[in-house]
Amino acid sequence: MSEMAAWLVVWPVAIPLIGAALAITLWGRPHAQSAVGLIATALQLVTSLALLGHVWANGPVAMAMGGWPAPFGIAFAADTLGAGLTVAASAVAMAILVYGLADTGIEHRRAGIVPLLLALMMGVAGAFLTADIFNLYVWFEVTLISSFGLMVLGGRREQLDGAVKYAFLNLLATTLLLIAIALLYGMTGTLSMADLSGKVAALPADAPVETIALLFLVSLGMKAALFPLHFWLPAAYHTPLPTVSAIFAALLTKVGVYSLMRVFMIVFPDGGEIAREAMVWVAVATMVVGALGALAETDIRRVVSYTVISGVGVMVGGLAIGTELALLGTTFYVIHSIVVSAALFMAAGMVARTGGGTRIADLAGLYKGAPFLAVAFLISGLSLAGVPPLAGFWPKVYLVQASLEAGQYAITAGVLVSGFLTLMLVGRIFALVFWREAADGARAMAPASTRGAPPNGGAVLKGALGALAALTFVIGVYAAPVVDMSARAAAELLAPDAYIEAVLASPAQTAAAGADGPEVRR
Amino acid sequence: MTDLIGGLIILVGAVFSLVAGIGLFRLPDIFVRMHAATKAGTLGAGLVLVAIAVDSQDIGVVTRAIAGLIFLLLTAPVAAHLLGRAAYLSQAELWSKTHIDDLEGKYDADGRRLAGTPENSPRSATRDIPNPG
Amino acid sequence: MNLLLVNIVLALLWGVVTNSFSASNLLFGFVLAYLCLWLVRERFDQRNFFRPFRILRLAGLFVYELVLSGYRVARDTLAPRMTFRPAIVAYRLELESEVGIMLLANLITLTPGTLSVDISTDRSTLYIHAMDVDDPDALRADIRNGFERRIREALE
Amino acid sequence: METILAILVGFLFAISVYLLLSGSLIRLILGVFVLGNATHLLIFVSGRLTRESPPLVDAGLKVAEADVANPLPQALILTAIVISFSLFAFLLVLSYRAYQSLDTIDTDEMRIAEPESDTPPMRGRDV
Amino acid sequence: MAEFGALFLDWSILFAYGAMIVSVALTVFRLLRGPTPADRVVALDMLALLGIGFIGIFSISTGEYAFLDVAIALALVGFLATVAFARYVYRGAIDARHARARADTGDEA
Amino acid sequence: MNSLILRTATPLLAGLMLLFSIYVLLRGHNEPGGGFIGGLIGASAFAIYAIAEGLAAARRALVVPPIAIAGSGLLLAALSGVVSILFGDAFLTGQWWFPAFAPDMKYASTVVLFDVGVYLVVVGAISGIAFALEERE
Amino acid sequence: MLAATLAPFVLGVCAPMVRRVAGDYAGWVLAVLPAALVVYFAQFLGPVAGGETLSFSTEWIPSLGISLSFYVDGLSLLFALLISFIGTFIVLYAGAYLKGHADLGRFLMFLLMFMGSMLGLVLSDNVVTLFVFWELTSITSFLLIGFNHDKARSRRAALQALVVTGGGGLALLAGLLLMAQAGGAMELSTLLADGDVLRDHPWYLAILVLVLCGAFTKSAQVPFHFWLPNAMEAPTPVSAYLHSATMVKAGVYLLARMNPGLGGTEVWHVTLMVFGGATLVAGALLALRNTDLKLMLAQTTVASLGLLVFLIGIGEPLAIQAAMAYLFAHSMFKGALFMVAGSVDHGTGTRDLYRLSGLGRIMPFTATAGALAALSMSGLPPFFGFIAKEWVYKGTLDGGLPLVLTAVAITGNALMFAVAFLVGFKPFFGKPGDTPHKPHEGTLSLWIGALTLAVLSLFFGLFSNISESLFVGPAAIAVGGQAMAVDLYLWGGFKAPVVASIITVAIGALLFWQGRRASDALARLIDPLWGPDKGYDQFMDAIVALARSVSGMLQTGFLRRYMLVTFLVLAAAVVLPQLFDGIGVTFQTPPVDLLVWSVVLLTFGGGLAVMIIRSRLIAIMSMGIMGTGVAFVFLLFGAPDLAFTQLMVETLSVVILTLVITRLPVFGNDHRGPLRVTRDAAIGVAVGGALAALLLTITGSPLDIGLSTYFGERSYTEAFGRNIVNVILVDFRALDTLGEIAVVTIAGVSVLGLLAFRRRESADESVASEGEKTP
Ligand code: NA
Ligand code: NA
Repeated sequence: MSEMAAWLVVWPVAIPLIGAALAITLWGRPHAQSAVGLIATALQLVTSLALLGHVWANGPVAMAMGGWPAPFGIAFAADTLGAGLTVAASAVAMAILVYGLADTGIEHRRAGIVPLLLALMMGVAGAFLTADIFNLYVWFEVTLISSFGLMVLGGRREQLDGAVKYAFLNLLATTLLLIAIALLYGMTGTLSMADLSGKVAALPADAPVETIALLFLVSLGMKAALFPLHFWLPAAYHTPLPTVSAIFAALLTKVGVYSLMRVFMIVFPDGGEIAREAMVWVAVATMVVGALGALAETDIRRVVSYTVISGVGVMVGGLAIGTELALLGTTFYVIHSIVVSAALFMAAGMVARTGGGTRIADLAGLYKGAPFLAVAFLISGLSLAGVPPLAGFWPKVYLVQASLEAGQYAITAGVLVSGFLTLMLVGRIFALVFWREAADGARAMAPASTRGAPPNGGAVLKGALGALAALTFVIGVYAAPVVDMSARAAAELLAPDAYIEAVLASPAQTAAAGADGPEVRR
Repeated sequence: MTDLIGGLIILVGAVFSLVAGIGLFRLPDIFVRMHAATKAGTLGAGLVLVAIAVDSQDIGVVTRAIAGLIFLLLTAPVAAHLLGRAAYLSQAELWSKTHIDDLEGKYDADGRRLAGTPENSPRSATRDIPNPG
Repeated sequence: MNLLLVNIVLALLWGVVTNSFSASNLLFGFVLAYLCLWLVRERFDQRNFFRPFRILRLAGLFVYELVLSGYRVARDTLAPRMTFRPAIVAYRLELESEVGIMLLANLITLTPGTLSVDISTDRSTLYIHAMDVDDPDALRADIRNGFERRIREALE
Repeated sequence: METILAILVGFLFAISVYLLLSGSLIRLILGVFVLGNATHLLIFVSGRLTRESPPLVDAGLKVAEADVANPLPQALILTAIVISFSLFAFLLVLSYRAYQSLDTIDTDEMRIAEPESDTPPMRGRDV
Repeated sequence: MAEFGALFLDWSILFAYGAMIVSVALTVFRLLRGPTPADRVVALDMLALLGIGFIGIFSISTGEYAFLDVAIALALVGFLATVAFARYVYRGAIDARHARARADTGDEA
Repeated sequence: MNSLILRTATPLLAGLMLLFSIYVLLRGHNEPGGGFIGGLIGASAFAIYAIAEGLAAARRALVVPPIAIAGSGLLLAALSGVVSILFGDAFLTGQWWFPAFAPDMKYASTVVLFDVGVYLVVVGAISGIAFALEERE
Repeated sequence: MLAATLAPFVLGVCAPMVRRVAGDYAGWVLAVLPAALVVYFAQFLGPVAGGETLSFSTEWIPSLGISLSFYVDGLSLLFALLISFIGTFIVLYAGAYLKGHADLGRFLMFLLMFMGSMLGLVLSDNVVTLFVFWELTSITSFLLIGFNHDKARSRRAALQALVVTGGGGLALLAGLLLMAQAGGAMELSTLLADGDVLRDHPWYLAILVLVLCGAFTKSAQVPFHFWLPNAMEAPTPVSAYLHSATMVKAGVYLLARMNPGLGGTEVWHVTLMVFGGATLVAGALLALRNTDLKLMLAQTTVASLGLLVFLIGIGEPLAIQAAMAYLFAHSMFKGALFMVAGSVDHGTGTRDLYRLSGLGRIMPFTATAGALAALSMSGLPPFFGFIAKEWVYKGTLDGGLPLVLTAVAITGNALMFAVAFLVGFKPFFGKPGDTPHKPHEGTLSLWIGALTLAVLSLFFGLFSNISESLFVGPAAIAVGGQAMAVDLYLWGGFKAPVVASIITVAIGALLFWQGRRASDALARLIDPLWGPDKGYDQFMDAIVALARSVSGMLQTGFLRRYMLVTFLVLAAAVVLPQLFDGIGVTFQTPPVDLLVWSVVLLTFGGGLAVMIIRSRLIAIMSMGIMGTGVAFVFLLFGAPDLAFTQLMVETLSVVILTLVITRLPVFGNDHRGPLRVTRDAAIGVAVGGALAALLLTITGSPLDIGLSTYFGERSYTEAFGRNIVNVILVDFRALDTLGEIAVVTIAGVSVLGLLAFRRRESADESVASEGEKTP
């Protein structure tokens, strides 16, 4: 493996990092920041695509940072799962950034929305690509603090209220993760996930592995918004700018889910039985609670927030089953959910913009008034409900199939019931917000002029939303690449030898060093 | 020999630290207590720094110890001034045996301006001391 | 001129601290010190800088007073009965420079039984809390002839 | 020695939980602070304890002595401390802003984002 | 002589530790007791000084002069903390005076 | 806070603190210290300066917005990690130069640059936060 | 074949454009495609009639065996032809029916997409592909029913259809996947080739129930029959196409398709006959009860679907033939009648049976179509409907079946006879009634379809050989899964079926004569009853109410509740496993170490004070003391860097906290009563205790410090630093530090963002208050 290829693992993180740093250095110059943001996200997308291509052709790739081999140094490693999710995340981030630059006012850009978004992307990509569990914690924190900053941009009262709940609960979650990592280190003496893989298995029988696994489930489950640790999400996701909600919904919980997959497939491939058993029921409850929550809500943004939760249940359900087919479904669902959650929040933002509010009871007439929005919303919503041939359909099929195969009928039922409730929900929202006419008791769609048209025109917003809606359609119709990718990811998760080998053997040229070298180390 | 000197300095410093603690504990009002803290406390800490300097016999350590000492000596009175002023403004009670208070009435209503005394050698305003017993 | 001096001293200090007097290290120290001074440049604009001998004399006086001070405080603190008589005394300043006033106030605080509480807004008067005062004028005279004079000698 | 520190850690966790369960923002902040300290100590103890020998390669040596304290947890804690501090600062300012805007530091009274429904909700059948 | 010196140093250190612990206890009493906020700040400032002394002695007893820098840093930030607290008390006093002054004029009006 | 004593003492104190902070930063590789601690001391210096001299003076002293300093520190740290690509090494691989005129010098390396980045980040971010809190008295 | 299926989708997307270009002729332009499809499918008639089956397959997701495979046999071909043939006329009809409507293009788009979905559904061989198209029909139907979206009733009907058929669809998905797993294949042709594999599988019952859920909801079987009449809110072309001729038959199609694999068991027979029979009777009664033309037709559609299910349930060859014959007949006459009803509505402005009369002369083509179709529906010779009905009776009277089956069939058919005459004749005879519009005949497009279908009903009756050999026969063979002799004829002698037909006609005529009275009587009888339509509302209300109560219980809006649950979960996670597995802690009496003890005590005390003290100043200071205590712990145990950092950080935290708290007027009282205090303390003790125990357990075993040894060996030699901790931070694990400083920087940015908007907000407030003052 050439050194340059290994750098591909670094760029998806380094580029947004440099972009964020540059944008912050350019403080007070929003236009320059926007340019930096666009270039950085584009480059991130390009490099992560290149990474995925490389991984697809050559198998997992890793780089030991600083040339210190894992488990001593920190290694970044990309297998199909990590690279694929990085691609999905950066593609969606690109759309969201474009949307955000058109949707937000200059004051938000002055307050640093671009560097915050870039930092969030850095954190997310870092979490997807790191092979070191403490480093994972660091990326969680990067993501978290950026999300804090994004959450409060605008400083409206409900934002601050939501942010208080969001911040304290999420801080607790990452702290619990840190505790779990520390205790794991205290047992095994190592931090590299590849190294942990063997060391955890080799622990004596009386080591409290079960408890540690549960601790990981609690902390990562909280990040992923698993029932009953999901409260922070509905408390806050609906309050920030639509752009921010979109990227949150697309990425934050997925990082939790992804980490659950990594931790339970690589660190605790065996063991953690209690945690796995708990995961089944927690997943089912999450699906149902999320779907019911969405049905109960009267604010369209909160509805969308809750659908994120039920999606998390579905993903974790697949992980709990743990078979290849189930992991395929989970991986596919993660990618699907990244796209569609972003699209739905963007749509909700545009609904608020054109409809003059977010209360479902007040909204009406958008089918006539905003047909493009209606179509995009419907496609995204139906994809969420798992209606074929949209992207959400396939993971549902695989998860139902996998749960039937594995005899996990509770998960089958959960997936189907939550799908049903979501379908009902999407139809209902569509009927109320889009179909219903103003005469039926709801507020008339106010003329766009009273609400201030987006600074860059609605075309950009439509373009970004349309791109994601089209993406969920294309992934659904032309599913084979994503399925193949998810299948490969699932297989690699179940047999992570190549990943582990790549991590532990990453730098070939470490030893060629010495204090006596006159100029350059290594 | 350096051990002996160092030990001695430490001993003295420890005594001052103890004195400061006792002073803080039993002295009657905040201003008086501040005397103990700023003088004995600073001396206590400062002497330990000197002891390090003596003990180490390393020019780098000595320099740093002296730098630290200078810093302590610079900051302690500044801090005492800030605290003393704040205490006076917040109307901390003066010990009953405080017999002169030239500050009385010198701060303006909201406490932001402090008037000076007109003469070169002002006559101190004697405070009424309540009769003990 | 003075700033340059300070800068050089700081660079030398740097050499001491980093344990290396090589030219490159000293140059580096100089640059560093320059940057540090530059950051706080506003306060240095019109400042007369120190005169070494008088400063040393002042320092000597100060150390002497400090030790005395420690002793007196210890005595007052540890005495079983508190017989001292505190007072807040106004002291009319003759010093005019800010540095001088600051120095005086600080030295007063660090020495026996006195503590600078505040300076009047017009910089004319220093208010001193004294731990044990019988005659405020004696206290004033001590300061006038001791620290204030030495400081004037050192700075003005 | 681990025993006494483990008990201290447990005690600090208990305190932070108790504080975090209160409804007052300031107490929550104090709870977060205590939680951070407890966690850092936990990492420290997890890495086992060594008295008084910092992980330095002493002058004249090329390799650290065998009995120095375990440096890795220390580095991890340093990272964690810095991160906790940053988050703490943010939380603090957030709480202040929340107080400014919401006029309360009692989280029970923070009901803007999740208000109690003021209008009769739509029925399921309504479309 | 050298032996005695070392022994003396050890005993001094032990005494210093003891003195400081006692002093800390007394200072904490003042911190809790008050009565004015300024008293508590003085106590806190004193604790920082005791901490400097403690680290210094620890540095001597272990021979790790590296700790000296910790002591210096404590001096620096201790001062910062004291300034901050002093300002806190000062502000409180100013605000109280302000309120009182306003109340007085209000009564007159 | 309007105090002549504090104001007059501050330049000296802040200068000392800044010097000490840089000393701690550069010495960190061999003894306790480093960019983070140094940065905190530096930030404390600016905090004191701001308290004593007022916010405007402190901002003037820093010339650029503090947060931009933090950004440039982050940039420096990131770039010092990326530079190793030119030498065919992995990300964040330390590159050391031992110049002929001062073969003992241990400061010419990307590792130290990285630590300087840390220092700048901490100074910038912490002062930025403190200044922002100080605003609108 | 794939192209044929997808073409309607592609054209559908273009429909709005076509509309824009072709204007009112869009219908004509677009109808070319279905017409072409008819021709395309017709080419298979010969081979299929000759017993061939054809397969077409394109890979979709090859790695998982999902392909776009199509399978043409008698059954799928019959459906495909009906769909494209009727579709041709429907597209024409729609173009005229919605002439000038702003959304005609959109309508035609949905319609064509529906056509494609339906074709895909009946032609798919792969279970997943089948399901894909199945769901697509639900979605397109949702959009079509809701076409008149400004009416609340339309929206309700659309959502209802979506909920019912979508819910059934999910069950079907599970059933299909279960079936695929049980049979070990994804292709229906493989799965159904040997039905015993499925029938003997332990999952058979589950598969059956799930598949039936799908079929019954789609084909509006009792108790899911209510959505279909409601769906009549859609424009008539939709009713004619989706809700009579095609989509609602998807369920029937599914049952027919599955018959070789799932049919033949007792439970299959009984279930289908019971539900089908009940649907037949209920639908017929409801049809008679109504007076709206479309509703009456809709209810008879329900009844007919019931009859079809009923016949498939019987499962004997004759019944199968009857089912296929009836299906064929029904598609023609019902399609025609719906279009007639639509034309009448279009021409008069009303569909109320008792306001319509005497239209025959004004609308001659429509009347002719109506009459012919009604005759076929009523089962009179020589229409194909007669043959179908005869075969129904043949099927029920087949040797050995209980007579009650025939009775059910007669009841249903008699009712439908009455309805047929009411709908097909009543409006066209007698004196012209009083209608909202002045009645007029529609354009060619409006009647050509109905007339063609009606005439074909007659044609296929007269030329029963054609229908037998090309349509019904091959379909029946496909459904039966076995070779069978199919021989359709009009007159087979005066046998039992003819008797049954006579009884049917007699009762039917009576009902027609007493139509109004029967309707009123039924209304009195039925209307007060609770029905599933009301049940649907209650279900929706209940599910939303349930959602609200669940959500309200969980998402209370109180942070401390969230914290409480979180900590309870945490406590459970760390306490329970340790309790069950036993705590592996070995307590060692700690050595007496004055420094450690006093530092720990200081930390303890500071922590305790933070918790209990009510003065904010002291609490903050205690926090500082606690932090200092921790720093000293670090110092004592050889971590000067940590102590250094901890001291700095703790002090700065205190400073910032002071800076902030100065502005908060209150400390915030701890409102907790003694009960809550106890509870919270208990949770705290549980969490803290469990973590301490865990920590002790872990530290009880030796730690592998290989990593640290590595660092110690290389710190100076390779990384040129003596401070190992710092070298770890800036070199060995520099990436952590990079992330960490990113956190610091972003924290700064976030705080700035947080504070940037406070001035703005107050400005907003002042603007708002000014606005209030001067409205
Ligand atoms: Na360090
Ligand atoms: Na089929």
